[in-house]
Amino acid sequence: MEIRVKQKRIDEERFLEMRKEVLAQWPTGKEVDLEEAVAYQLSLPESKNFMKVTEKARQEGETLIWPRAGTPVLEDEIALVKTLVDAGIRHIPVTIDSYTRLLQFEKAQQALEESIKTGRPMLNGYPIVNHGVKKTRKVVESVEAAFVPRGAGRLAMEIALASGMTAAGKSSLFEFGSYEKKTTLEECFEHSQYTDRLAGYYTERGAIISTDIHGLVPSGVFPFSVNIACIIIDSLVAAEQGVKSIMPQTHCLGHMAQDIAWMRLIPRLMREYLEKFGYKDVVVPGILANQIPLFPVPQGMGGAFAYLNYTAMVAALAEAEAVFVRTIDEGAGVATRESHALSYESANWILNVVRTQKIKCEIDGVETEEKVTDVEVRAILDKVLELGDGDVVIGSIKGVEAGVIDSPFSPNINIKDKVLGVKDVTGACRYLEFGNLPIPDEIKEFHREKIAERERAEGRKLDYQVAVEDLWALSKGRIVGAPSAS
Amino acid sequence: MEIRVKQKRIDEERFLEMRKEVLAQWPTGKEVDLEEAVAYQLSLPESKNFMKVTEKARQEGETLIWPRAGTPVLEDEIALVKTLVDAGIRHIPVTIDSYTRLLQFEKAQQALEESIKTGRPMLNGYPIVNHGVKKTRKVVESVEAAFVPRGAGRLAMEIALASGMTAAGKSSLFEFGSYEKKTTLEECFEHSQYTDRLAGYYTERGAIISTDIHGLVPSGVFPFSVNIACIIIDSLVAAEQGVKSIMPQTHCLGHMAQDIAWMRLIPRLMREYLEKFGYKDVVVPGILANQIPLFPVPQGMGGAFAYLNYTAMVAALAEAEAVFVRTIDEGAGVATRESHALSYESANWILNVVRTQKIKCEIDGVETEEKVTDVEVRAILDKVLELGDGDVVIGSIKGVEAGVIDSPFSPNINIKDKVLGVKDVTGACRYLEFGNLPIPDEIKEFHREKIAERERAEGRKLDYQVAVEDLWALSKGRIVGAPSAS
Amino acid sequence: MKKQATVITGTVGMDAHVIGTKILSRALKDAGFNVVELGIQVSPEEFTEVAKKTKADAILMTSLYGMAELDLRGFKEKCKQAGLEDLILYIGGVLGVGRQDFKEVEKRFKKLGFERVYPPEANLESVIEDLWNDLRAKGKT
Amino acid sequence: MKKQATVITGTVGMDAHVIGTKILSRALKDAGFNVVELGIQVSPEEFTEVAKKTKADAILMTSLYGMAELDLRGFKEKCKQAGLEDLILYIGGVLGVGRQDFKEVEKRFKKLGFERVYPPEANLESVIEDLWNDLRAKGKT
Ligand code: B12
Ligand code: B12
Repeated sequence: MEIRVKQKRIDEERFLEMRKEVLAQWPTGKEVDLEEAVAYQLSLPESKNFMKVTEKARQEGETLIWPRAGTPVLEDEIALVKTLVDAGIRHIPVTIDSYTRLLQFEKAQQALEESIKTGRPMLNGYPIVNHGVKKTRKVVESVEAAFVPRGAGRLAMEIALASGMTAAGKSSLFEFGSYEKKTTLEECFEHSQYTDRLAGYYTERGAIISTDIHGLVPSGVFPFSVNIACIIIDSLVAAEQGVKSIMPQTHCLGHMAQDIAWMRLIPRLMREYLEKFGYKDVVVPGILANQIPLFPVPQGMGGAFAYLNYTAMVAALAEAEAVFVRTIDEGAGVATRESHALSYESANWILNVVRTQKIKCEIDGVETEEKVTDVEVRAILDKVLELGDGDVVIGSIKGVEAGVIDSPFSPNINIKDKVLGVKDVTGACRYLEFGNLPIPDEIKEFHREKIAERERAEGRKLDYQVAVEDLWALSKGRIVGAPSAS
Repeated sequence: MEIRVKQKRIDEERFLEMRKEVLAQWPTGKEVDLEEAVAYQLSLPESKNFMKVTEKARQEGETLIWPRAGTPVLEDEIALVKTLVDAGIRHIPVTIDSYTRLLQFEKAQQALEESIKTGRPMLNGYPIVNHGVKKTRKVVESVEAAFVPRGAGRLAMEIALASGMTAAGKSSLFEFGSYEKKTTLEECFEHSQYTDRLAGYYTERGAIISTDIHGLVPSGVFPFSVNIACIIIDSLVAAEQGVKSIMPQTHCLGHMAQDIAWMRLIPRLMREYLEKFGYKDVVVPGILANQIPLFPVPQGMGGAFAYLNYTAMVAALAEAEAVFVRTIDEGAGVATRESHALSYESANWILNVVRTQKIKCEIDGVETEEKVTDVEVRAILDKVLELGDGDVVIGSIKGVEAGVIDSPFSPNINIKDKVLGVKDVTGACRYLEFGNLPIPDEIKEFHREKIAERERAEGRKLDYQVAVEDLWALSKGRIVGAPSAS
Repeated sequence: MKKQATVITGTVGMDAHVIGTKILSRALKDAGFNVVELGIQVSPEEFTEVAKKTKADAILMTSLYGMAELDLRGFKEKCKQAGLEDLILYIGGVLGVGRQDFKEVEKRFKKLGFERVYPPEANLESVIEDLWNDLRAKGKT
Repeated sequence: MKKQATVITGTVGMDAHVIGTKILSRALKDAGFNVVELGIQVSPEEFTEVAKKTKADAILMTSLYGMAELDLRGFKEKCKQAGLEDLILYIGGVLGVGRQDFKEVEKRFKKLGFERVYPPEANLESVIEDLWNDLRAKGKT
């Protein structure tokens, strides 16, 4: 099999050619005039620039809340972002609906019209392509905050950036591992090289567009090393295309020592690898802690608040720059405006009270978790680079084929799914099945011991069933799963 | 002034004389037959014994929730305790209404009858004296949990213990400093020597009755050293009367390092002083962390949950055996059953998730706070013992007169109220006015520096107004007060 | 210069919650009132007696513990008997046991003779503003 | 021995939430069904085609992303056209955008031809129990 795509900047001419095609996908593409858009970006205040808002939070010792904000009707979207900003929000991630994500603009249009007509939102996000630049600028201009589109494809990204959004949360491996069924990683790289290049284009002209990078799959109970390797790969890919500000997302899977270890490790390793590959002027403005494990119903209000408060607490203790907390409606569906306000009021209470104290704390185990994960990530990256002969893009594509990059519960049929994670007695995530992950033997031994310890404690073998129980744990008020779980 | 009361065990004969008077205060006194009551206590399972339940929590690494449970009508009270136990509660503090606390049994009777008639609770607690032993045993027998009366006077305590409650939360200094207006400390000592002696009487016969000790005044923003000195004094008083199990209550005032330092310091100092005065077989089964600062309205639901979850989090990180969290209704009035269930579901989520991880953490500042408070407490106790010529009771009485024991915002006119506390830049409580507290100079200097630091940071003098702002801080989602506060 | 008004503060009945009444008293003093601070656990009779003795213009009563209604039965009549029809009566705090509909609470206490009824989130600046207005309306300043 | 029933699983439309359908599929396999696992983003047409081809007894469709109603317009008719009147249709997940009254949701999807509709807290053991019952009732086992 011949691999077309490489770790190489798209050249200007080709890029401008590609853009024509992309902008032709839907009539609103015509609203994008790149030079005018750059000028518009340059006219925006710092409070709308994702990187600057994040860096300010870092300097002031604050943890910002990432909400989730996407509803189809323009007026509702504006009302929603206003509610959020009133609740103290300064980063606004705009969820784009699933039809738009998959380029079904026609369907999105119908559903948008129907949502307007019936007053019932028929789309699970904001159909940014259908709304286009002029309307989306109204959203951006309605409040003082930095906007980040979520799940934007190429045309969606064109419109988002031209509308004054200042981050481009799109990463190849995440798209590949979490949203796609048959698409290959190669295709995903092609797409995000485009969006990264677009961000680079703005950046070179002084309008710094950040990108946030997520990993591979938010699969819940699974050690984070594969995701971290993927975050680093995607950063290198973005940096090659000229992106100068990259924000990693980590997953808060519930175990404090692990979650904090990962928050510390990721920016450190990212900087190291970016440096190593010569991307010396790339800024990592902060870390975003993302509350990942399921928040399924049944989740009583009490548990829902506790869960989001706990995530805020861990992020605050880790001094993360931002935290993506779920709302109390997470298990029920897209949150109402009231749920947003209430949930962030709650999380902000924790964040303000904890961060003002400037707490420095050393939690036993953080060091070990950081070291173990560090070794795992390097082993995966080494193998990827070896497979790619130094080219991280090629290496990743081959790595997925070889199961060197793997994950359980991915929707993509191109992912091997030969691995599995479970929790240990204290609720930390451990590998139960390593598949072909190139984890060194002594680290494998470490995981096996932890697994054996829980097996002894519970007097049973850990298996797939237990992995499913563990998946439900936090939503049932526990950190380790229990047999009764459905 | 001649001081009648001393640190000396009430002798048996006089005690039995006194009991006759006490039991004659209300007809239900006749229901108490001490020997039968001891036998009844001995027949109860360990799950109803306060000390044993607490020690089990300690061994199993759990933090138990203290709810608050007191409603006038018997059937409602039973329904309430069932709700609590269903929510995982194993300590049940029964709030006694204010009329009963102040021996107004006649008024309590009328209000009880009216509550039954109108279906609207007219009393703010459970009128234990009016209900008597037989009815209260129904409450105790209705669930598997250990009961603790709150605010029981002498007759109320007789009835509580005869009904199978296994702790006697009554301490002289707390009654004196928090509930009384003109009563002298001497009178309060007389009262609690009686109730402590009663607990001692049961204990000597094998039915271990614990007592929990609270301090002087839950006055919010005020360093905890005076309260700790009072906890130690009241433990010595209880121990002298034969109490063998004493549970201290600390206040969680919001600053993590301080709250944790106090949780560590209190049992350590208690054991040291009990030992020093020869009470070598007294057990301190654990520490109860009490969420003290106001929870006033306006407290949105989001803030209410955050506040109680934060307290649960701090207690869990400190590995406290029990935590007294407020319900989301705290600012609004006595909680409904639903609010109880929801609030404890939330706190239990945090407690389970955190305690299972067996987190060991070192928070910067804990050591300093512990040391500072240690010096302060010893200085106060030294002075008290000096004033009493070695008698802690006499010394305390003189200490209050001299302002060696003092507090702001006490209702008791016998307390000097020459002291004041405010917060420093990180939200820790500091002395703003020392009054006559015998705090050593270098420690005073420490407080003054912290105050000066905040004054510099805010560009204003700290004064009474700021103390009031700080009082409202947590209920407004901040740890340090802000000028806009009402 | 306007006449210094005399006002009485304290918690009624068996209520021991002193913080609110202390803060309120201090705020009233700072605003220039002559404050007779009775502290906690003041009986209705004591309130009216002191009001007569001090020729007070207003009572600002506090109750948090939920049993104020019981404590204040027949209070209006007692005031009338004591010839205190003109006295301005305010009450504030948590005025019932458990969550209450404030409108209901207000009605109940207005019936008991109180001119104004405040929830615990009452802003003291506007309370004092109200008090000035009411005093002025009754020609007391 | 009873005949092994064939069932189809997958998420409909553009839905990428795979975890639920994977867990469901595994549970069905463990319970002895012959499971045709289509994964995510299965169009209604694909479901009916595969059902015909495999002579399936039931489809257990998943949707979490909130847009199932749009995806399934006219689904009942399609089934009929394909001669699949006898096919048992279940659907589970988050079946609308935002908090919903489940009774309403159930009604909506029953109209679309689904025999049973489940919320995300559905217990898989009782789901499989229901399925056995329905298969038996239709004489399929
Ligand atoms: C993990 C997750 C993701 C992952 C998915 C990873 C993957 N590929 O699977 C990622 C990050 C990719 C993602 C993306 C999106 N998501 Co999402 N996601 C979730 C989350 C957190 C968990 C879902 C889950 O895995 N549950 C666990 C499984 C085991 O439960 P389950 O699927 O319900 O299945 C159980 C039962 O329902 C039952 N069951 C399942 N199917 C069937 C069928 C039958 C017949 C029966 C009987 C039973 C049954 O069995 C299962 C086991 O018990 C939920 C919120 C939550 N619940 O916590 C949101 C949620 C589903 N996502 C949501 C949305 C909006 C999106 C996005 C549009 C935007 C976004 N938020 O990023 C995209 C859409 C992508 C797409 N095209 O579909 C919304 C849906 C809103 C709505 N319906 O109103 C939710 C509810 C979050 C929210 N409140 O906003 N998401
Ligand atoms: C601190 C406290 C205590 C301390 C009191 C220390 C002391 N001596 O002051 C202690 C521990 C002793 C205590 C005891 C009890 N308490 Co208590 N306590 C509280 C708590 C936490 C704070 C009260 C407070 O100080 N607020 C701060 C002050 C500044 O606010 P405030 O008093 O409302 O005053 C402000 C305004 O209302 C206004 N204001 C006050 N008065 C007036 C008057 C007028 C005319 C106006 C205009 C304005 C005004 O100005 C103030 C400044 O803004 C509240 C719950 C809460 N809110 O968080 C429960 C609470 C008041 N207590 C309660 C109860 C039941 C009790 C006890 C019966 C049992 C118990 N829980 O221990 C005993 C009763 C003792 C007794 N005899 O009264 C209940 C009352 C229930 C109800 N009404 O339905 C509450 C609401 C808690 C609860 N939800 O159960 N308590």
